Amino acid sequence: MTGPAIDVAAWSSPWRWKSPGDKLLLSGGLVLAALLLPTWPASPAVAAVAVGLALGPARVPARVLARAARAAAVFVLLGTATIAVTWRSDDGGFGPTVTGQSLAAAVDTLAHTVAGTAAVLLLAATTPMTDLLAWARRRGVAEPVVDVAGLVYRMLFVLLATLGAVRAAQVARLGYVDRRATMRSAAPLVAAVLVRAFDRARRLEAGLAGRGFAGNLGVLDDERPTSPRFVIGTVAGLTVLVAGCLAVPTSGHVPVLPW
Amino acid sequence: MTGVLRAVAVDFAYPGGPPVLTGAELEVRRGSRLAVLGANGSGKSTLLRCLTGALRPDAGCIEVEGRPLQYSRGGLRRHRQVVQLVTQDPDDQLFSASVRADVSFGPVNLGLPESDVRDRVTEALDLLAVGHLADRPTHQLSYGERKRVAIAGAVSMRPAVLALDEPTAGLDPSGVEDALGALAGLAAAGTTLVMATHDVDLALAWADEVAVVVGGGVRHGAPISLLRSADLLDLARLRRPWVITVGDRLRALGVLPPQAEPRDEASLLEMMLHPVPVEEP
Amino acid sequence: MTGVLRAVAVDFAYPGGPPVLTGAELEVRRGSRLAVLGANGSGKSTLLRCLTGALRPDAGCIEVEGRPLQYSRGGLRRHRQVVQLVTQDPDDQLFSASVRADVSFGPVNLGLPESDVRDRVTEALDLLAVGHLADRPTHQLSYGERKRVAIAGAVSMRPAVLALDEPTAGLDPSGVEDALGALAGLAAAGTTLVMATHDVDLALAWADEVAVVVGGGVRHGAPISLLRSADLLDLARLRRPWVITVGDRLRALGVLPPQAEPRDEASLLEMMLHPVPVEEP
Amino acid sequence: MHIAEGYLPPVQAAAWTLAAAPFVVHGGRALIAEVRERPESRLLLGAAGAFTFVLSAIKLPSVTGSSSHPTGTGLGAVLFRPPIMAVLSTIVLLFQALLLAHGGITTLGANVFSMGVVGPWVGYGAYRACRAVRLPFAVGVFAALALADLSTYVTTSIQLGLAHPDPAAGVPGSMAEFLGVFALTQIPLAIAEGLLGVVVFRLLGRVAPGELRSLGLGAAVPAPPRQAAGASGSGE
Repeated sequence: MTGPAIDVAAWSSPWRWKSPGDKLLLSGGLVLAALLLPTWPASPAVAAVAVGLALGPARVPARVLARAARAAAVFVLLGTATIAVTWRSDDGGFGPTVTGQSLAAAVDTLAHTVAGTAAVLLLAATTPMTDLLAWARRRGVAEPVVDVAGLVYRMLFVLLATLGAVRAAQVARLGYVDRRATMRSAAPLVAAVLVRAFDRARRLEAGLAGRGFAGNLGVLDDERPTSPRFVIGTVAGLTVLVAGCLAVPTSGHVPVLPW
Repeated sequence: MTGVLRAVAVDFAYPGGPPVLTGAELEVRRGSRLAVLGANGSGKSTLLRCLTGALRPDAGCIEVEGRPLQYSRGGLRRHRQVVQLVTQDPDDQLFSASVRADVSFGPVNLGLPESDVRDRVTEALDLLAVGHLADRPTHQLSYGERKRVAIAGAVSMRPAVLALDEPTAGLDPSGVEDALGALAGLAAAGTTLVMATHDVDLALAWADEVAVVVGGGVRHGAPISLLRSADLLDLARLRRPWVITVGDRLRALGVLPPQAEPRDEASLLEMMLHPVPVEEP
Repeated sequence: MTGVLRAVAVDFAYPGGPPVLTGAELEVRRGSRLAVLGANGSGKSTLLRCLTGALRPDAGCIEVEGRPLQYSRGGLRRHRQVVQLVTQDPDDQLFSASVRADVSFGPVNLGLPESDVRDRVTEALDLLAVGHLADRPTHQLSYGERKRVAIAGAVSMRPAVLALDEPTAGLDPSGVEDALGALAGLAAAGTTLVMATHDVDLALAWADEVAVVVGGGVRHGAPISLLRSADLLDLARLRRPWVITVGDRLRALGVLPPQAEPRDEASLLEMMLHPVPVEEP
Repeated sequence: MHIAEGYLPPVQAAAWTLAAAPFVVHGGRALIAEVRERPESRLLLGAAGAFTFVLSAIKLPSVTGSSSHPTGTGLGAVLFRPPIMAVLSTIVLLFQALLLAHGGITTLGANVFSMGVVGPWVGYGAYRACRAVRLPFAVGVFAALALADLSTYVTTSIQLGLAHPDPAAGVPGSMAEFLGVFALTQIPLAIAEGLLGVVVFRLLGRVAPGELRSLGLGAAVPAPPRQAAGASGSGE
């Protein structure tokens, strides 16, 4: 029951003790830079900075980044391919084809996506979800919403374990040998996990009642102090990045920007 | 030793179900280690949950320090500082993905200032020997570790009585040892312990009083006499501890002195070390 | 007795985790009752899941009747009729609304005609002595009943080998008795049984072979010799069965005959019944 | 299928966020009101959100032989109502973006709009419509799950088409392409999800009638012979 690789990395990250606000500033700044600056050279620059920081000082295992990239790949490849295909060829005929222009648009989008995803990963792989939720609570997000989000986070590991166990039991009894068996197995699997979710909620309610639960899930909140050095470094670095990207003339092809 | 907690003629049935407890009587003496024994479904967990105020008896009452438990918000709030229940499945109590945050839940609810909360969390984690887990996520802990963190969550309320439902279930031998070691530390710190279990060997070795839940009622007494009674154990669908059976035979054979009452393997072996020669009739 | 199932030099690690098994060797002989012992986290469940084909070793292989297990669809399909695993928590295996529907899940997936499915369900329920529960909804059963129905679900696949993960965990004494009785019935019907457990007393009493999982490898042998080795048990974080310790002492005292090897309380008492007089040196 | 980080141009990302915001805020109010009234409903809502997350890890077979994951937006809408689903989906999509690298932060609004707003509302609307004309419960469930699934993918395709107009055929051309790639292929999967829902509710009617009734779904529960409730056995 250890969970997704990104989550495991976050809990053991050397950056874990940095203020979530500081890390949000860095990741958010990179995400915005990738989104708002000219694709070339901003997207490759952001991707390089985010991956460099992740693999360097934040010591995120390369394996974790690779798995995350794999997870995002299906959508990205399918979506990018669709952009690359257009309805008219360069010689004026009508029909599905790939043109220089459509290919350029696809490459641009791919660059954006890689840069943005890397920037988000830098935050995700260094900051446990509980820290982000505590940060959100302090910043005024309504308490019940943060409480529910915290419970979702805790319980999804319990339910994932249940899901894995029930599915393994079904596989052992040939539950997924063919399409019909899969259909016969999927519905009981969903129902079993849902019933277990209800049951978990009921049992947790009883368990918490004994600990004085009266509606509030308040806990000790260890706010991590913000680091002036980290903030100054982040702001300076982002400034250099923005200035550099705006100063470098857009080279090579002129990207087609749809906005 | 005086009664800190008492069940007086308690009747209880779950809505729409058959009676579980009928006239159950139990006294928890301060400083004692009480094992509540019963087969699955006998009602021992129900009895524990009545004692902790989680369930309200249909008839009879729970007395705290001689006064009946008040089921008002304030009464229950006071009661939670007298007695805390640790459930069998730690996932029934651990609601936070952060160990430290989870253990702080009870003290925060008590409205204590932050520094006191912090002290209590540290104290509870140390008492359970899980201080090194404070910054680990709950979902990465082993079953035994989660079990001890759940106990720490109850201990941080500094209850006079700690009630535990099957605290050793699912643990391997070293896990059991760790859990019992932690409980011994709590007992030394003055906590009264109540343990519901169906492990008769554990009950004999650990408890200084035993209550057997059977037929909706409770038979309460000294471990060695209650756990010897074949009639009672049959009725309760429990076994007799092997130490008693083997000990009786060895006493008859003269390998154990006549007054020897071993309670576990270690004491059995020790008593055999110096066998008193059997006098010829 | 020939090996129906073998683990040959099996290495296994969960993705991103440390190695769990390194060069693990195990032979399951036809008709045997094998106890796989180990502390929590030792890798005994992982080994069982490798044997059942649920996990694929990183190196080494699983041999079935002398041929390496094929991880193709067809190979796994055949393998599931050779070996079935019963998990510790019955709720992980019971996912249909009624007992009968649940037990029929495997045979239906085998594509058997309806009358054969019906026969297998009846047979499995009867072998586990839960025929009277066939038309009950699974969620209304007691824990012990659910455990036996989960075993019936695996048995309805008519596996040559039935592997059980902690089949007695959470059961009270009479539940343990029922479960062991059901397993004895299966053994009598020719099923090879593999049980993962950390209960050394149970392993000694029940198994005719023992495999101790320790340090990623497996030590395989006769229960009485393996479970006597203090070094091995320390390394494996297990206890020595009390019957061995007490039996050794009683043999030294002359209360047990020199060749007596009691395996449980009953045999210990019986061997004492007719103590062989100790010869004077 | 969640839109990945960086895939939408900034103006559109902001626009979808603004479009989703009122629904999420409305859902948030509903959640807060629910929690004020019954504090313990936090736990049920947490479990519901975790269930929604876990649903995406279940594989469904499609009629064409490929397999995909149920969106779960219809199932959640019937069980917990669309306003609550808007909040729960936001939480779940945020977790999926951060824990699994599925989706993104600047695209969160667009993903919430398709999976947390359009899907649940279309599904719930279909369910209510079927119930209003007295179609059997199973038909309502089928329609809810199938249409919620399909409408989610149609919305995603429209979002993608708007973001990346075809150089030759413009927005209509790109929409047609994305609909072809993402929505058309989804039809068999939507049907599979609808069928799955029917079986799930039939099972729930037998296994968890009390829960369904407390969620206002008594219609799913066949009038059962009264059983002794105390014999349910978990724990004691």
